[in-house]
Amino acid sequence: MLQPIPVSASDWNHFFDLAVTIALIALAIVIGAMIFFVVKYRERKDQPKFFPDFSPKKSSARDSFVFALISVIILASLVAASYTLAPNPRFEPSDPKNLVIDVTAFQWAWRFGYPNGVTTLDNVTLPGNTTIMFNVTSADVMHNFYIVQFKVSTEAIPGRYNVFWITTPAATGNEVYTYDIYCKELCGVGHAFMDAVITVVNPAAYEEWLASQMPSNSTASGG
Amino acid sequence: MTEQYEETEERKSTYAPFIIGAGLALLFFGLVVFVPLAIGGGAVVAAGLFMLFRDSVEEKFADLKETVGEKWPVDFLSKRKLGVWVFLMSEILIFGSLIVGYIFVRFSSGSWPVATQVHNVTLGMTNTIILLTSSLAIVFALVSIRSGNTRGLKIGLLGTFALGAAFLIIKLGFEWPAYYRNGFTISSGLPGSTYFVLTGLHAAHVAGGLVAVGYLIARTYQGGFTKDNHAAIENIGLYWHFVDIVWMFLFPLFYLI
Amino acid sequence: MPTMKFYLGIWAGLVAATVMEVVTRSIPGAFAAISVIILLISSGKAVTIAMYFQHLRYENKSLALLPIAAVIGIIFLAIAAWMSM
Amino acid sequence: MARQPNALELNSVRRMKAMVFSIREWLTTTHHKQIGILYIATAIFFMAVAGMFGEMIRTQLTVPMNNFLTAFNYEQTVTLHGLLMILWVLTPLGAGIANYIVPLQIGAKDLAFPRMNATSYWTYLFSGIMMVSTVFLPGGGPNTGWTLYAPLNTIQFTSQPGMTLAVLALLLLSLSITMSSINFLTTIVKCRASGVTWRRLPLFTWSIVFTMALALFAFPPLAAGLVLLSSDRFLGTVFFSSTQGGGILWDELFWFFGHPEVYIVVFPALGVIAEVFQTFAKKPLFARNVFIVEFAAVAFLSMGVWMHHMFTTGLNYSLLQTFSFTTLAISVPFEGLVLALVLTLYKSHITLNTPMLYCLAAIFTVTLGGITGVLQAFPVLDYAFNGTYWVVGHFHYVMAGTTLFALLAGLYYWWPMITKRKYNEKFGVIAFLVAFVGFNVLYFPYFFLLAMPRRIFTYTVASGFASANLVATIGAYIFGPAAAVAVLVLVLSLRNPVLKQANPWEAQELEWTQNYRKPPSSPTPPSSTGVNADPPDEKLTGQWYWCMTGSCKQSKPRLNGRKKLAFQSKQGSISGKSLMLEEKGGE
Repeated sequence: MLQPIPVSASDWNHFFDLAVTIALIALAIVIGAMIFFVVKYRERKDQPKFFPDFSPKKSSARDSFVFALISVIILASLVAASYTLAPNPRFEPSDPKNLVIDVTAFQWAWRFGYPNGVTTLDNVTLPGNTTIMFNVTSADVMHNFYIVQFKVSTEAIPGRYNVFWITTPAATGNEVYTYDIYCKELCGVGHAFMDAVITVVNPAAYEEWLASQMPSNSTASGG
Repeated sequence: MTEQYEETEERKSTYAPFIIGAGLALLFFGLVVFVPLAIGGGAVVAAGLFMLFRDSVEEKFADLKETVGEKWPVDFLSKRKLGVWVFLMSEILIFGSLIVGYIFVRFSSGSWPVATQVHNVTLGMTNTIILLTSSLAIVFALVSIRSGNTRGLKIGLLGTFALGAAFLIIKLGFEWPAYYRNGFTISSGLPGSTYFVLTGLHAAHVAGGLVAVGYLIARTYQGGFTKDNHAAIENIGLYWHFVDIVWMFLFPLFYLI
Repeated sequence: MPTMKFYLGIWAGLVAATVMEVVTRSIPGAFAAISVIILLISSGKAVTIAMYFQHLRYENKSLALLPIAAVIGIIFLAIAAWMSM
Repeated sequence: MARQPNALELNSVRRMKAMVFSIREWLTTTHHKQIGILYIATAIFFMAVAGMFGEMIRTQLTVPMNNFLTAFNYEQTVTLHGLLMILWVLTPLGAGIANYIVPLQIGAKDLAFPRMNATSYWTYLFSGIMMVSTVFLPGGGPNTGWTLYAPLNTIQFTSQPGMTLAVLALLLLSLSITMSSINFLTTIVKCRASGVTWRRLPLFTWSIVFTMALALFAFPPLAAGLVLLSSDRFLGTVFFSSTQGGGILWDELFWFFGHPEVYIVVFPALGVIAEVFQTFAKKPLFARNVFIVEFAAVAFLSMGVWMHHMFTTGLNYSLLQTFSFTTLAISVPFEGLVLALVLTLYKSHITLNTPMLYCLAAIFTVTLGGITGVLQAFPVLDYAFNGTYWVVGHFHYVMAGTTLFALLAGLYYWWPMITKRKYNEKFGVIAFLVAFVGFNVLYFPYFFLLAMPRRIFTYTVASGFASANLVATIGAYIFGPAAAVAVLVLVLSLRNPVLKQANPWEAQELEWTQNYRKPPSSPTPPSSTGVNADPPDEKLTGQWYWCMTGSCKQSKPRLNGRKKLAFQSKQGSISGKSLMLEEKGGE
């Protein structure tokens, strides 16, 4: 099933494409020039032996100054342009109406706490078309909470709460979207399989799901 | 031609670096695996250091004769003194990082005990003054030997040693046991951890300085220093003053603030 | 090199500064402000020791760049640590 | 016509043979050349060990759900591969070459503190042995990744003694490298021969100046962190197990070391490339002064970028922006360095032999690795890259590619000086080509593994990581043996006959020509500033001239003003020029 690309990921993709294009052009220029020079100026067998001339040349000082100036101007303007173009990494919404999910990482699973006290393990169900705030911390060692398809991540650090926002894609009908969560920070032997799943459903289905979780989990509280 | 360059040059060899390296490895290995091994390692390191000291007393490794070369921008500095300063730079970075770490954890912590209630300010101030005086003593030693006064040199160095030892005795013998009796220990939380690790590392530097001053005293009694040949006193003095400077920051950070 | 008398004066000043620090502590007032004053006195003591006991003042000026560079590095670290709190 | 070796040289060869087989000689030496050789040999030994760990990692990741290694053993392998390669292979390999070459390039008899140099070496060797031996301790070695993040590094989570030993080994290594940096800086400042002014300082020595200055700044904070960590593990302090800033404290101290460390590894490589390009393109480096200034700029800026490793730790936004900016800013002078190197080839006469090929490959890898690194400077992109195989690909291009290739180039380039023997050019080129192809097959697929987290010991079929990993493993099986062959080509050359020329490359640099101005036999009294500056001999070739090109004009001697041709050639020595003339005459 084709899933919609989340807002954060589409921002990310656009900027990534732009940056990679610039990078590839720069790479092509530098490496192309190098290969051209090597091919053109390589010493051939039939040539007479070359004796290098290391004596000072008048033009050299001017050359290096011009080189420094031009390279700095070009590179610095590239850098400045891309710096201003880069989107805000937090994706912090102007709309304060958030669903806040507490995420607690521990060796080697994720616990998700909903505002009403429901907790789930390695599986988080979210309503569509909503801005979600993740409040990430860890109960033991450092982990890294990475939502693969959203291209956002944050470290889960004991004693520290890191937040970020995502906006779930619109889900109005019966469609169900799933996204992967990986741990990106080595956290012990279970690191490789410390993953979780985000399920996005339509808001009504979400409420229904949340209600179904209530009775059985009423004693558990979010970490 | 490079061969020939070697031919003309006297080769100097010593086992001391190998022994020190092996001893340190043995010491660390022993600390982790089997503690008696660490004691043996410490002994090996001490033997290596002793070899170094003996070589120095015999001036076996006196500087290669320096040819006239380019030395800008530090034309008038001997290379040993420059080396000491570069070493002190790395020491500033170690203690600086630790102090930054201390300030960081202190601000990150919700609560921190009031310094004057935990620490003994009187002993701290006494120790500060003792260290300042020991700095003065080693300066006195240097001033004396510059005018060829060997007696002043001996008094200065012995005074430095005595004051440094007094600092350690007050700290390790009186201050720390009192803290432990009050329940303020190295593992009692971040206030204790930072205090004991930082001042402990500083005390280790003082102890290292005492070893170095002991070497100076030994060499003095062998008549190793003269009016024109006393660079070692100045260089070790630089280190001693540095240890003093570190305490100038540790004292207020722990005892007063 | 200055005389012993001069060094004695420096030493007396340093001891006086130490006593002053301890006295400053007992002044009632804002904790932060007093802490800053105490640290400034300490920095002054450290600079004095470096200048006179380590006779940086009488050395090649370039030599002072070494400790200054190290202190700048530490200030970098301190600022960044402060901001990442 | 080639010159016959004279009796003195033959004698010294014999002496060298006797020396090579004397264990006592090697254990007690304080001579910079022997210590340099020891460093190089030891670094290559650790490279073999860490390379084997690397091959094990790739073998484990070949197919999904492989069980060649257990999760714990895999993590241990990853950690030791990283720590050994960065700290016990690449850093000391640069330092080893520097040990041999720098005193020759500045005309010093030895390093400033020969015994300290020997102590640096022995502590390095023993710390490496300690690090490798952690594997054999009960409970295994460190399994935290080379970054040793807190609080995984505390005794609560890694209780094995091997982890503690690894921390102490790192502490010993920081001691060793700090001693080296003190030694090299003092040597280069104080022990230059007459005439080797800062402006004429050879480029490799310049690179070592910046390397060692950075090491001096970088290793003490690491040592401070390690002191805290070992007191946590031994004495029960709570620095890193505390939830009050423990993890961030380690991050700060580690990356304050960790980022400059990257440049500590890369700078000697750039210095080698500059030297090799000058010799085999037969042209002075383009914009030499600008090159050095850019070097200094990179060194300075590299102290202020470390937090880009911490973009995902929840820093506040202004800090993210600041460090994003400094990281982008450092790419400007760094690309300037690469451009200057490339432009050196313009209108040159390039001899394409093994060292030159390695250097060209290193330029390629540093450009690709650098550019992929620049992308990570943007926090928004880094949120996805951080901790994935994209990052792994990036830093292997910089570390494994650039540094390893360039330092191998350095070994090939200076091999005839160190051993008096020429390696087999054909095998050298073949090994290079295979290694270069294998390298790219190994690391280029990593850029397609954008979603694969680092340091996972295996992955599922569903993840879609399988094909790229398979290709990478094939590359690893090509690259590893090829790199081993590249070293073997050098080692086997020891059986070749002794070279008759002292300067087979006709290089112009001081370590080959040894054209230092020797002090006059009756030294002229030093003038008021204490500098005895004789002007360079006009008749000399090489370094003496072209160093002064660029923005600085032929410098007037600072003192006497009037030129005095006081050069005294050493008996039996051959300058690069006289060698060239001899050969010219022979044609």
